[in-house]
Amino acid sequence: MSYIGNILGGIKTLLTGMKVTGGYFFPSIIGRKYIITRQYPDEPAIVMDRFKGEVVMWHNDNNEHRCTGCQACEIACPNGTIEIIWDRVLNEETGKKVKQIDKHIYHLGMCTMCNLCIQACPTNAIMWSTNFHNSTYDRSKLTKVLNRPGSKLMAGVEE
Amino acid sequence: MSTMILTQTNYFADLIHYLSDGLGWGFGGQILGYIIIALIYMTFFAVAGLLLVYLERRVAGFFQLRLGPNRVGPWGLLQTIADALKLLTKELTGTERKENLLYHTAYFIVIIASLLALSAIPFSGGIVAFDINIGVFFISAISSVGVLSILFGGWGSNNKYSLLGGMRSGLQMISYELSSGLAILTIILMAGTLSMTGIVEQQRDMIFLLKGHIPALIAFVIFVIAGTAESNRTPFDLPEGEAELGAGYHSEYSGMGFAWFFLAEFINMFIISAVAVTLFFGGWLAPFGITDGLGAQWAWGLLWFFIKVFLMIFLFMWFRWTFPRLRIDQLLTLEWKYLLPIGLLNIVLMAILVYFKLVF
Amino acid sequence: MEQVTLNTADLKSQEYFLNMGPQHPATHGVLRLILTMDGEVVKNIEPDLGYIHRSIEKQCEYEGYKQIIHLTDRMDYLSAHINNEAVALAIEQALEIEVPERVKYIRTIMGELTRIASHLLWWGVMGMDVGALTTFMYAFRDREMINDIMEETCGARLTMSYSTPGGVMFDLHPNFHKRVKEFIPHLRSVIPKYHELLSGNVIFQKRMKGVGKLSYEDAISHGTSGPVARGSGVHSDRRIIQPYSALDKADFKEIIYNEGDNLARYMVRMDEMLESLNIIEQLIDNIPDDGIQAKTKALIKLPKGEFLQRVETARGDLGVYIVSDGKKNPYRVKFRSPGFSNLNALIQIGKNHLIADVVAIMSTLDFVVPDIDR
Amino acid sequence: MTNESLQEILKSFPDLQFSEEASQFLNIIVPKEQYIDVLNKLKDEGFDYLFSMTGMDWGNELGVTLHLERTEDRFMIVVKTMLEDRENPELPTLEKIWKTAHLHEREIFDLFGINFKGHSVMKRLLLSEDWEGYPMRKDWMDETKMIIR
Repeated sequence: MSYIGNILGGIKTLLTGMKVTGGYFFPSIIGRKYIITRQYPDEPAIVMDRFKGEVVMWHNDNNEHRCTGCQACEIACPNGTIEIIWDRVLNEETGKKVKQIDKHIYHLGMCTMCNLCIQACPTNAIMWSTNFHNSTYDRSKLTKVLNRPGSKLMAGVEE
Repeated sequence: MSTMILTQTNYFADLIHYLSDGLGWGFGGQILGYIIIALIYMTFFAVAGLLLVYLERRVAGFFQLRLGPNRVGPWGLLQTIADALKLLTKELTGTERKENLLYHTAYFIVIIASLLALSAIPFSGGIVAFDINIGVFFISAISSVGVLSILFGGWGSNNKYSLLGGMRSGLQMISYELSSGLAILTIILMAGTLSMTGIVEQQRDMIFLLKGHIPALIAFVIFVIAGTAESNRTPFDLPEGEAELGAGYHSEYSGMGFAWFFLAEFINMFIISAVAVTLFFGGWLAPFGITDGLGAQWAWGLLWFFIKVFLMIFLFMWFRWTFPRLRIDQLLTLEWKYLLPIGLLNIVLMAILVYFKLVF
Repeated sequence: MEQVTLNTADLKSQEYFLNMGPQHPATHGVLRLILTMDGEVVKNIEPDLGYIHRSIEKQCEYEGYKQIIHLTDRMDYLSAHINNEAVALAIEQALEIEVPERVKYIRTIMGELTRIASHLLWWGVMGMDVGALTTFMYAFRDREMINDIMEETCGARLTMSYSTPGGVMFDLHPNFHKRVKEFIPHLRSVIPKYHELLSGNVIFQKRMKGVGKLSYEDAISHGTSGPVARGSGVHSDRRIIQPYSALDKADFKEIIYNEGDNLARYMVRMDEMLESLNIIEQLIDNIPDDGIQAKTKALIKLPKGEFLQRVETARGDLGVYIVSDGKKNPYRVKFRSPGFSNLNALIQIGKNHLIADVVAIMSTLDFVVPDIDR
Repeated sequence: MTNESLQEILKSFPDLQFSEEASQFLNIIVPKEQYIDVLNKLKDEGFDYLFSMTGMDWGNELGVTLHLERTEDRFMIVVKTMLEDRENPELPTLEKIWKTAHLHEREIFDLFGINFKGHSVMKRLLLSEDWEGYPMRKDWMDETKMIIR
């Protein structure tokens, strides 16, 4: 008798399984109830505001940034993603030579989004952007210069 | 059981008759007729194959909370055509030390076997290319030829995964051919004929599934299980066994070589469903005869036939997207310890019922 | 006429090698197994690793202590947060820092969420490995909710780098409580469905029951840990033995099954998900508010000595062993990864099984290949 | 079990050095001649769980650090052994005592070049067969493969 019991029990479990998939299928095909697909280019992607997409440098309307060139981010970075090319420039008002960044180079291709550079930055010059459209056909395009051409240090950041 | 004399028209036969005798083209006309019918079937093969692939992906999508292909064409209908074009233009790669003859004949065999089996299926009253009086027998014989292609492909690829897949397939076919044969025989006992058209005509008052009491029901269950196994679909997709064997017997095929296997797999599923519909659900006949009085009976027949086949196919798809795969020894246990004894018992039961005229 | 008889002794059967991986759907990554096969039966298994070996231990010798953490994300990427936590705890233990209570709660909740996410992914892939393809999407739907929670607070979905020595990177997002409270009842409602779909299925039961037996003694001798060891009846949950972070504030039980087969390991993980929900449920409302960062120096130097921190990741017992010589870089870091020892068990229990069973066993051992290779 | 009771048990091995300095656990430094005997003894004392096996390069010596645990009471000790011979370091295998040593020893052989005598498959595990040198040693240097800032 257990022979027939086995068969019937087995068929019952199979039908239970089919009930679960069917329970998802029919509401999905009729009312699209359980569909979880987001059709990405048509519907916008949901990106959380803290999403670590890439490091950017904040600039104000006068093309000024807050980076003093202290290199804290460069030291904090575990894998050499950030390179800062800097120079000492004579400040005409005070007459002192002041460190000024020439290029803040960011290798996005090497970045692991560990947040250490942003944590290390004393002047909040760099921050995360939620941009995730980063794919390119050429790796060299992933090397970015964060400070805009001709940008200057914002006044009052040094203090 | 009374034997029914088939008086129905056969549109394909009429066509050949018209071309050879009606137009007076003689033998040439006959050949032309054959070519036209062959072209119709090949077009059907391609279209149905592509449509089924689309349907499978779409249904799978909804089972898995996705949408499935919906970008190319309206509702993504042209997706599989785009895929087929891609496969056509793909480079044919394969292993270097393959067994050339076997490797390349494999996919021809699979197409030929499916096309031959397709030819004996009555799509509607009078729409059957090859209406022979041993139709069921012919289909079950031809569809087991298809396994040769899998064996050839598995062996010829010179790949261990392909070989394992091919051998599994051989094992599976040989085993489950028995059960599906027994299930078919059970129905043949009721119908008293091997002709597909004859079997359908027998079900005019009531479909066999309901007519044959419990034995027919059991035969149906056995046939569905064996049919799933024969069309190599989950839970019996061991020859492909994605997680185990990569792609199984068609690992080493690319481009169209792969596409033929892929299409034939879906056509085989169609054939199994069509046979199931013919044997158990009354083929092209309208349920309870609701469209009997209307005109253009052949068109209504086609409609009902395809609706029923679609429902069967949907059942197979439902299986596929629900069940896990069996192991090779469990596959054999299921066949030899469960399906075969039950099938044998069932056929005896049916014979008794038929002998004492207990089926109505 | 000559009588031709077939003597079976003359038929030669030959063992052959089957190269499973590095590119194979069942190895979940780039694990390569060299199988000695007799027909479909696996006679011997020899793992060949290193396809994703990045020498994280060597890299750590050249990194500062804060910088190690982001490397551990990339080991067992499915329990990334727990790995981060392990390193952070090891450093805190060495520096003898007392971290704020809030940090402990956050770490524990995040860790349990990570564990659930990992187990969900495992469940989906488990189904795929035995041929039930739909499980994958169902599991991913639920896992997505956790990923969203992670993204919202940590800024990344998988490689969070959320813990730092002495605290966590960011405070919890205001939506965090809401989302977690939505997630808990959702998962509680779908897990019975999962059991109906897969666990109860007769085919699945037949595939799992009695396959891949790992005895109690072997489980210990092979150094297995986590759900693999608990499936063989070994009490090995570090969360119970040595509660770290806020785990001592929660009341939960260790899931133990004694059968030691595939089904036992499967059930351990399924039950563990519910148990993790229990932990989260107990902690989520009681998160104290006392800051997210203990005071640490910008450049961390560990005192001379050796420090071992063991935590329970989704895969088992992760040991972070730091040898310091007092400089800003560690002298030696060893990650004792659970997957590495669990792989050792596969060599034994996979033998004399069919190839399909080996795939199922690998699935229940739940390998993450970067965790094995490091 | 306590550190003292364990030291009592291991009295029969007079060459062992015990220390609890700068570590959470009792450290036992074993001369390599007694390595296998001491570990056999420890296994008999109930240390059935080989938690981890770490290859070490102490600058002059190579070594192996074992973390052993008793599943019974979760008591953990650290066993260390030093090998002066950097050219041809050899140790007996622990495969027979703890099965988990199988892979751990292969890893150590691969990265530190310590040869475990009697091991069933003493081949490279992670690196390719034709790799030269042992990269986890402190003196291993590769200009092209390592960038040190």
